[in-house]
Amino acid sequence: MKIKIGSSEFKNPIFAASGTFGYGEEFSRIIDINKLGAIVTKAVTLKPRKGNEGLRIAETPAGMINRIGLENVGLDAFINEKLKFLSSLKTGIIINIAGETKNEYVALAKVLGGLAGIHALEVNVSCPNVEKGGIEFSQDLIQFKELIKAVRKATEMPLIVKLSPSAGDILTFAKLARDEGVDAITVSNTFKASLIDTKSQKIYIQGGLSGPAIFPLALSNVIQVCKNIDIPVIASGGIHSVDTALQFFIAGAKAVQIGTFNFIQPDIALQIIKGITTFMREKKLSSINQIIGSLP
Amino acid sequence: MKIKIGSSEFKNPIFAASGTFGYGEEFSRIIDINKLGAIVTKAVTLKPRKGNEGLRIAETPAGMINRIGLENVGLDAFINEKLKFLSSLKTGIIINIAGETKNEYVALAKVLGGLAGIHALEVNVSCPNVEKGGIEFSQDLIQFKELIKAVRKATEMPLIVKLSPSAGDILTFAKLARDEGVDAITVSNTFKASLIDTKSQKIYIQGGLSGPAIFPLALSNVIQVCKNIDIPVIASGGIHSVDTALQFFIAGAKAVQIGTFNFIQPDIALQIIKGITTFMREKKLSSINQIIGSLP
Amino acid sequence: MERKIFFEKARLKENRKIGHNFYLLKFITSVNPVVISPGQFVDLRIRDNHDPLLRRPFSIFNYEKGIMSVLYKIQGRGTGMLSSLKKGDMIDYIGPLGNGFHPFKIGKTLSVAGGIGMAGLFYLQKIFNSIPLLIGLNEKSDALALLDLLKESRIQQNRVHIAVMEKTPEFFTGTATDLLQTFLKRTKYDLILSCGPEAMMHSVYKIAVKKNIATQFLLERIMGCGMGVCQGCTVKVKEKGRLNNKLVCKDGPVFSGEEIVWT
Amino acid sequence: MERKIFFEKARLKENRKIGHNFYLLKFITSVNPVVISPGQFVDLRIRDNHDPLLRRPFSIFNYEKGIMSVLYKIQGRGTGMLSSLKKGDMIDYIGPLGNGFHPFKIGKTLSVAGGIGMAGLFYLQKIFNSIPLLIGLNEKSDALALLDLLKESRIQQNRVHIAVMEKTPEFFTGTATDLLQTFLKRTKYDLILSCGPEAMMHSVYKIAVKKNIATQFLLERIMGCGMGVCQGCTVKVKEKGRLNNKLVCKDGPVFSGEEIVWT
Ligand SMILES: Cc1cc2nc3c(=O)[nH]c(=O)nc-3n(C[C@H](O)[C@H](O)[C@H](O)COP(=O)(O)OP(=O)(O)OC[C@H]3O[C@@H](n4cnc5c(N)ncnc54)[C@H](O)[C@@H]3O)c2cc1C
Ligand SMILES: Cc1cc2nc3c(=O)[nH]c(=O)nc-3n(C[C@H](O)[C@H](O)[C@H](O)COP(=O)(O)OP(=O)(O)OC[C@H]3O[C@@H](n4cnc5c(N)ncnc54)[C@H](O)[C@@H]3O)c2cc1C
Ligand SMILES: Cc1cc2nc3c(=O)[nH]c(=O)nc-3n(C[C@H](O)[C@H](O)[C@H](O)COP(=O)(O)O)c2cc1C
Ligand SMILES: Cc1cc2nc3c(=O)[nH]c(=O)nc-3n(C[C@H](O)[C@H](O)[C@H](O)COP(=O)(O)O)c2cc1C
Ligand code: FES
Ligand code: FES
Repeated sequence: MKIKIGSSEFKNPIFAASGTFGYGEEFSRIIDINKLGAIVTKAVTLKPRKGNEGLRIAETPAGMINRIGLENVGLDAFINEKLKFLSSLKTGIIINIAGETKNEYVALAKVLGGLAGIHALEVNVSCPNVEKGGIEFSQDLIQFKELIKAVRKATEMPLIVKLSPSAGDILTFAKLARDEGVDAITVSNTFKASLIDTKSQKIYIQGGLSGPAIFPLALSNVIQVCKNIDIPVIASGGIHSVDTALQFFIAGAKAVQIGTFNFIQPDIALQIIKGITTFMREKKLSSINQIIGSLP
Repeated sequence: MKIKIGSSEFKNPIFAASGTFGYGEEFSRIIDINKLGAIVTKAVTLKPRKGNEGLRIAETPAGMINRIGLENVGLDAFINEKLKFLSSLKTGIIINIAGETKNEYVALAKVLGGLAGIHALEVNVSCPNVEKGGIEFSQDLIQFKELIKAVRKATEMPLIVKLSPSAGDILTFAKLARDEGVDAITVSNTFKASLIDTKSQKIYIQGGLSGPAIFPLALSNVIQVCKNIDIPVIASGGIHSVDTALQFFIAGAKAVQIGTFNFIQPDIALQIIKGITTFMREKKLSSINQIIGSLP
Repeated sequence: MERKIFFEKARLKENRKIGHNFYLLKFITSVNPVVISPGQFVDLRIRDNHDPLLRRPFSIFNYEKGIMSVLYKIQGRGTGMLSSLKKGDMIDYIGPLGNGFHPFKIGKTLSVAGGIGMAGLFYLQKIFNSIPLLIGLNEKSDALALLDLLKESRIQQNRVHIAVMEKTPEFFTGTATDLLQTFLKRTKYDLILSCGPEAMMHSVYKIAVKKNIATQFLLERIMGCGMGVCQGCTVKVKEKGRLNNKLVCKDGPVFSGEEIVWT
Repeated sequence: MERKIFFEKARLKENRKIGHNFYLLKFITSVNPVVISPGQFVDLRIRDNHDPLLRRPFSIFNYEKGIMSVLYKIQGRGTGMLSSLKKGDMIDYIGPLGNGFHPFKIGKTLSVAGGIGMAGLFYLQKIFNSIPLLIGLNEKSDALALLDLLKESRIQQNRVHIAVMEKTPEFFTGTATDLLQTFLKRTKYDLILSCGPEAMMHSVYKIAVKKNIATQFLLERIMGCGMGVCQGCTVKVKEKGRLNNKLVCKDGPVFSGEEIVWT
């Protein structure tokens, strides 16, 4: 089930999504995380971040909204405290990076792109650009393009760009990223969502929707992007079973990321790896590539 | 609970959404549909339409996908067979119109806009424009603007434009519609969604996602549009309880449309009317306008 | 005049396994038996949560003294959840829905059911108990369970003929259509009523066409609303030489073999 | 060394109503009692469907001979669904999670629970049964049910003191904090352990601060993962003079009164 993204090889295409697997330590107490193809870390920022105040998660029908606000220990502590455990694993390590300015991303890419034990960087563009009045990098074609160009220049490490599905035509952003020479695209991050507390008549939460509810939306985007783009697409959004992971592969995804459902069923990734092996055996397929993009 | 849209008054702001209530006859056997503020009919097209071949609906986590394909009896039969029953009701009647070309919409607006017993037209722009290679009217700012301008010219009847949430920045489309002088905007139609059948490795269904799953996404759009637009907004998407309807009103919606949940709980609209009355009594409010847009 | 459709929460009287593969659910209903026509169905909301979201349709299997029952098989999550309900739990139903079997003369009529398809023909059998009912089942255990069920439901056993795929001395060995063939050799029939897997119904249709026998089939489709508004449950039919859509929930679920476009 | 976290499907031994407001759920567990520390919790996946989606955390109420139990109150849809599970059904749990109460000397320690908050203090009581446990309840019926529960759970009754809001001759009338005040008048304590509604815990804290008594509180937050990865369950704490976030699930659920930023 090996796959390649840029120059990095992963033993299988079942990844854990950023922000839903920490840095692997917690899950390693419950499942054998070495079986995963890769772990995408919680977003790392240049400086430590405390994240958002107040309520951070809420449940919705078959989904959840989060507004964690990129709480993390920051680059230095990440390297000193977290990377050691990660590099001891027998799984691919992808570092999700986030910043408030283009230069922060570049700095992160320069440092992390030079470290051993890391197999790819995933650029999280769903962050407000403080230099541009707080518009998310993912929302503006020009600042998006500049960001990707700069990060691409900063490192030769395999580079993945994680798109936002709430930014209009996702394909346009995908093509821009491809044109800047990134190695893969993750489709996609969470969907913009809100809840109002009717008691206080105030916002209860505003953040990103994830979980089974969004699967058919994410799949629609993955189908569209895979049909029109020739670089690897990594699918993320609502995976909750072997069948939903398979749908992404058939649509053309070269790898899938499991997010929210890790919380619900911590061994879901292992189940999916097993399930796909069974599927391949039943269909008499020798390579996962015979599934990927098999949609007519 | 009276509200006004353009020159039409509705006795309450709880409407049944297009395509989920037929022309009212079936539901009238189960509930007192005269209690509703309005019924939005299934889309009416100029000619009768047979709709899509093959599977038309599928279930998803807390949602459903449909690709009915605008099956309906067509304008003439609608007027001869359906309108009589509708006009006998003591509820507002809103006709959802759809076409394949701008001229079809204009023709529909001219005829229906001149009939008694109709209180508003709702323009469904989520239809492919056959004159423009099948791009949906909802996907292209220019053809969208032309369409709305032409329909607005064709009738003085209160005009509602129902936006698509899958067309990028919904606010841009909302502003365009407002600038053309429409009386209200419905936010929004279903979200583009797909499922793949992993057995045959083919598309299982591609269509629009509706139901509870999309509520937090629709609410996010309604909040954004209401904050930036001064004409009435009608909310549609995932209502499944008194609380979710209230959230839309607090966000600023002047009316709400209940869609998929009519299938699940046929008296949901009546429950919501009752629930809002109770809410107003408990909060000692005399008018629904004290709730609408109360979000700080 | 249109008949009343009920929409209420009903209390379960019981929900038990019948043999190895079927379940019988009984609930207390306000439905008046006068409004039920055999072949109609009820649309169940299994639980109050939103996943699975849609209601699930089931034929009215029986009605007796204020108790309605449905016979079902576990197919997926909805029926799985249904099987976990217990006596005393509440279930929300809409029905009776659809039109049931079209009017017919009892004289030379025969019913054929495949597996759980028998659920759609039982109530008919109860009312017109002189019609031979042929039922095809997979296992002997199903057949034995069915015999008990007939007794419990007060249905004349001597008109019910069972075919079992599994070889047993007690029952006809083979499919429902095999059994049908033996019946058609012996007697002339004017009409066959049938419910079961689509492939089996198609076979029944082909057999009937050859012998010039009229047919009525109870079709199943995934349903959004169950009452004719969502247009989700279409079946392609031939009408006056043209192809048209009909709704299984509202125009059916029973259709004549000639109008169905078999695929 | 980190202790093992179990993740398994467990069979329900029972799930029954306790008095008018509480439910007791018992399931068969592979958890070895050695790994459970009082104050830890389990995260339950109530059913296999996706609405409600998230797991629900519950304190480990008791452990005896391979049977773990949780005591709960119906708050919303998750706990409502939980109450409909029956003996023999399966439930999927992760646990024990969190750290439980911090090490302390038993000598001059007191526990105070408000309502269902007692669920977080029972197992502690069972192990260290010499600690006085004060429990505030709303109704007399709750108190009577609790007495039965103590017996069943083999907890020394004479160390448990019940305050009931409803006026009754048998029990102290008032809140848990009212009862606490009378205890503090009579005896000097070094440490108070507490679990209950946040407002009640805040009162306990204010009382303790005045008397210079250390405190530990078992906090509740809506949880995404229950094991320290989603960062959804933060509590603001004072640490070395600075404000910081801690995770209720991983760093807690027990925090000292001083570190909590009360709001
Ligand atoms: C008019 C009518 C009467 C019916 N009567 C009975 C009956 O008396 N007893 C009985 O056991 N079943 C009956 N069915 C079928 C029953 O509705 C489905 O088995 C049930 O909805 C499956 O739900 P699920 O969640 O368990 O399956 P899912 O998990 O939704 O799906 C499992 C499989 O069942 C198929 N399926 C799902 N919904 C339907 C449906 N509405 N119709 C047909 N296939 C479906 C799916 O395509 C899939 O292959 C009837 C269906 C109709 C339309
Ligand atoms: C460490 C810990 C231990 C707990 N131990 C117990 C226990 O032993 N017994 C018990 O009855 N309850 C306990 N709880 C609370 C229990 O988790 C919630 O009551 C339950 O999750 C509510 O689920 P629901 O679906 O019924 O409510 P929902 O419908 O989700 O919500 C109903 C109400 O409960 C609140 N709520 C929801 N989830 C939580 C949560 N995780 N924590 C606090 N409030 C919540 C909501 O804000 C809302 O006001 C504990 C919580 C934590 C964090
Ligand atoms: C609690 C939480 C935290 C997340 N944090 C990040 C993050 O730091 N960086 C990022 O790119 N995506 C983040 N995501 C998005 C997920 O990686 C994933 O793309 C998204 O949740 C959709 O997949 P899912 O439906 O499988 O969860 C987060 C998601 C959740 C639920
Ligand atoms: C079966 C079905 C048919 C629909 N047909 C139409 C239609 O003809 N015209 C239209 O504007 N919207 C149509 N819609 C969209 C609904 O009116 C509604 O906007 C959408 O379903 C979101 O609301 P909900 O989540 O409450 O269902 C249809 C929706 C469904 C589920
Ligand atoms: S199920 Fe909706 S029309 Fe038949
Ligand atoms: S619940 Fe996820 S970190 Fe605590």
